[in-house]
Amino acid sequence: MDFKDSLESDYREILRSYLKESNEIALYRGQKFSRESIKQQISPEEIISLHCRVLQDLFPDIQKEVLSSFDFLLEVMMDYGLAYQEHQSLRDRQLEIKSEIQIAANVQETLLETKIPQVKHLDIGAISVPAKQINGDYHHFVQDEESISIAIADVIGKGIPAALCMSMIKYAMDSLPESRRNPHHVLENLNRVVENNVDPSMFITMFYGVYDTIKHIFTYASAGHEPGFYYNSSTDIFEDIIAKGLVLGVDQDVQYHQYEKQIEAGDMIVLLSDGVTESRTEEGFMERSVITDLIREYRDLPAQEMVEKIYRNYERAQDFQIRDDFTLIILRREV
Amino acid sequence: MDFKDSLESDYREILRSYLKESNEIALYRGQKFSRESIKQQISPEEIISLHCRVLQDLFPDIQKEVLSSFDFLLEVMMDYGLAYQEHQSLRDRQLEIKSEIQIAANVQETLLETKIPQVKHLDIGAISVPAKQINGDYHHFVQDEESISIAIADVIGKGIPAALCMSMIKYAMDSLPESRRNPHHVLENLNRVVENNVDPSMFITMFYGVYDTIKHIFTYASAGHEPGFYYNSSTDIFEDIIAKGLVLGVDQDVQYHQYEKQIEAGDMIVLLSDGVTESRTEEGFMERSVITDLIREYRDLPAQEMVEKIYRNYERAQDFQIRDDFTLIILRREV
Amino acid sequence: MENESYVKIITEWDIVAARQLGRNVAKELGFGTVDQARITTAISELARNIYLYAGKGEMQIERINKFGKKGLKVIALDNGPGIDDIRRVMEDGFSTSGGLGAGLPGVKRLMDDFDITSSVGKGTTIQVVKWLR
Amino acid sequence: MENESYVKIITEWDIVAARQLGRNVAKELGFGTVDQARITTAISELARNIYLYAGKGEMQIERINKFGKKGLKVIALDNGPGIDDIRRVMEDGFSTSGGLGAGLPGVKRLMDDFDITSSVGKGTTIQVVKWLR
Ligand SMILES: [Mn+2]
Ligand SMILES: [Mn+2]
Ligand SMILES: [Mn+2]
Ligand SMILES: [Mn+2]
Repeated sequence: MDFKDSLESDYREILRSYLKESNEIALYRGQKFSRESIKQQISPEEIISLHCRVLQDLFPDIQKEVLSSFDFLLEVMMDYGLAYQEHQSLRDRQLEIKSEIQIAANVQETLLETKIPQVKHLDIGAISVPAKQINGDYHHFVQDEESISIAIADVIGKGIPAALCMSMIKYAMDSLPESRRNPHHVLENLNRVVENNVDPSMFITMFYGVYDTIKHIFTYASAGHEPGFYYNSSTDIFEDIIAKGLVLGVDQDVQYHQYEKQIEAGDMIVLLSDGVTESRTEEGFMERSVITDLIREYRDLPAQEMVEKIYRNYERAQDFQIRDDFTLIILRREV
Repeated sequence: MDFKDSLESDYREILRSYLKESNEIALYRGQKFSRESIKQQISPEEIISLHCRVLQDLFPDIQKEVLSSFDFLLEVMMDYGLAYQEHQSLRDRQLEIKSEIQIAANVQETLLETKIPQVKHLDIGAISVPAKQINGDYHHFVQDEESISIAIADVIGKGIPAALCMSMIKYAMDSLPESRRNPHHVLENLNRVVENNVDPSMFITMFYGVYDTIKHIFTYASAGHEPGFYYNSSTDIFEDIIAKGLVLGVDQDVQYHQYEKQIEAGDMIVLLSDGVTESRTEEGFMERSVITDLIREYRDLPAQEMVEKIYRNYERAQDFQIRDDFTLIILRREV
Repeated sequence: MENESYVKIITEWDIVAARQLGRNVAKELGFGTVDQARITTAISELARNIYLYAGKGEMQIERINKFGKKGLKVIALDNGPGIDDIRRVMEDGFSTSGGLGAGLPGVKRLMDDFDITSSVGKGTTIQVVKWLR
Repeated sequence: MENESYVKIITEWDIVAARQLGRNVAKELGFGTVDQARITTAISELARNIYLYAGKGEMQIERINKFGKKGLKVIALDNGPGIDDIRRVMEDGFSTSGGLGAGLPGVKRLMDDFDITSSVGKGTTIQVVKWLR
């Protein structure tokens, strides 16, 4: 005998025991009954009708009006029943969309995959975690013979639209290999691509740098991107990597300044997205100094462990509710 | 006095009138009450409690056990109440995702936008309609001095993941301008891009053709794409544009055959995605001849009107439930 | 036909009349209380749609018998503006939760069979059936 | 403290005991029937989580008074495996509709305040409050 068949007799039995002993055990059994009936997709109006039938059965002398009041209650419960059924259908659709977005996230991951360069005397760590399923931050390494280039970008906006933009950035970058060593050229080119192709309501911030692995000079330019840090190991001081430049996609003809920095042994370059620094906690915004303090705390660890530890710290401080995509890259010159 | 305040008195009044006259008017009022209470986010367990209070009020001599049976009913209704509240939250989240996808669809539209070439003696019409919000079909025209090239592609899979793939195809195409006049080169290049960048579970079918606007020769190649039609106006016969080739993304080293066709005045080239031909109707699959019959029926119209009329027909035949993205391109040599 | 009844929908009271007729027929056919309420809610919704969007129309309630199965069929007819995008109105709208009532997806859920034809400027016909189990 | 009571959760019967205790305190504090049922359902869910996932633990029920507002506070404590991904368990799961009960999002909805701390391998503490209106 399955649940639907035994529905009425179960309900009568539990209700009778409740009325007799009026104890918590019967109510607990009532709750279990309810879970089972939800699982069996019994609507709430059916529960009302069931209750009425069982009452009639338990109290043959029940007032006629009380019984007919249930017809009314049933009518009132009808729309609740419909909302409840819509719930089932919305839930199914939601699961479908969720899995679709998950597939998209996987596709994006494959598309944007980047390998951390393995270079003698350089230790590089990188982490990028989406706030929702799909990442609107982008970072990419390219390793050439005497240099590595590092791109980090953030679409204003999150989720799916950002993902579409990011795949554009990736292919635009793939198609400009000749000018790759000149950060300002890279940004000027990408700026035109974004300006031509993207809705005017969308902006992208981007930082692009080239690290000369022979001379240890870091050459960079920025399109309105959150400034990173330069850590001077001899003075133990962090300074902002300041680079002025308009965000991508606003004005076709922007020119970007290009900056240079000599990197010494023990120094670090820290690149990040604003998700790292503009995090809100219960006490207000997180200070940029929170990040530099953490870097200092973990500076003896390998770069990859550093960025991972910092992310764990951050996640906890955010109460596990991440509001923006988080990307952090640390590059240290070892010798 | 707002709804929540008057809740109990309204309910009592309607219930009393129902019990007195037992007519449909009171039940109709009950339904209206229920809609209002849903709007005010009153949960079903509150309705049960309300009903019990009102009964007690209307029948002071009601059996004690009947009253306490409502405590039990309330307990059973609790989980329904929770499901109902989860419904509200799912609905809000769904609306949010919906609008996010809509933004993505707009971004994609801007990204993939293509202008129908205006060429003397050629009449071109194109339509592409997504099954869901985001289009997994792609088509693109490029107009050069003595030729136009036409790409049409379909990702296996729909929705967001397909959209990400499509933006890749677009940028890959943008970066191969030199070889654009050789369809087999275009497909071989794209095949490598897809193979390198896309999850092995994803495939793309693609047709690429170049129309020489001086010699009226159509040169084309296909990567497993649904065959189009060639309409010979002198014989009034449609023939399939057959071109063999593996879908993109399976094997790095595929070579594609290239075909040629001389196009005469009045002839038409019809390119499409499988959404046009593999449509299911209540009577089973749609035949390819359904499309050629429609083209013949509308052949005196301008190409753009033709494709739009055909789409309307199709939509109706599908009972307004489109299961796959629909893309149809018609090119007619006029003189 | 003796097994067919009509209600013209012109005022809001006619919605109540259609409900009453539907409930009576459902009861006579032997539907249980919950199914009676479902049929009535569906009728109420269809009649209300006519009243609100078409101005006027007609509800037909029929007893049907097919392969020995008995059922109740409701036809809602109007010559109103018609529905342009049927795809959209059959989507799980959010009408229920907004207190706007069942909507057509709700009507479809309440009944067993559902069929709609509509043309813009000409009107809409909706047929629904509930089978007796 | 006189305004605090404990129930150890070891067997399924202890869930019932925790419910009973919570309902009594809620009644004494003057909560209405619907709120009594909500508090009890929340307690039931928290106790059941301990029983199912941690094996054993403790439920504390307190009367509280803050700025003149009275309330009932429930603390569910265990030294079980802890929750690795709190972000995920607080998502609107689909537990309700699957007949799996309220889940933590449900508990949060039933009560006014909700707080959770958990560390993997050490256990979980959940505190919830319902205020008397
Ligand atoms: Mn962003
Ligand atoms: Mn950001
Ligand atoms: Mn497709
Ligand atoms: Mn297709």
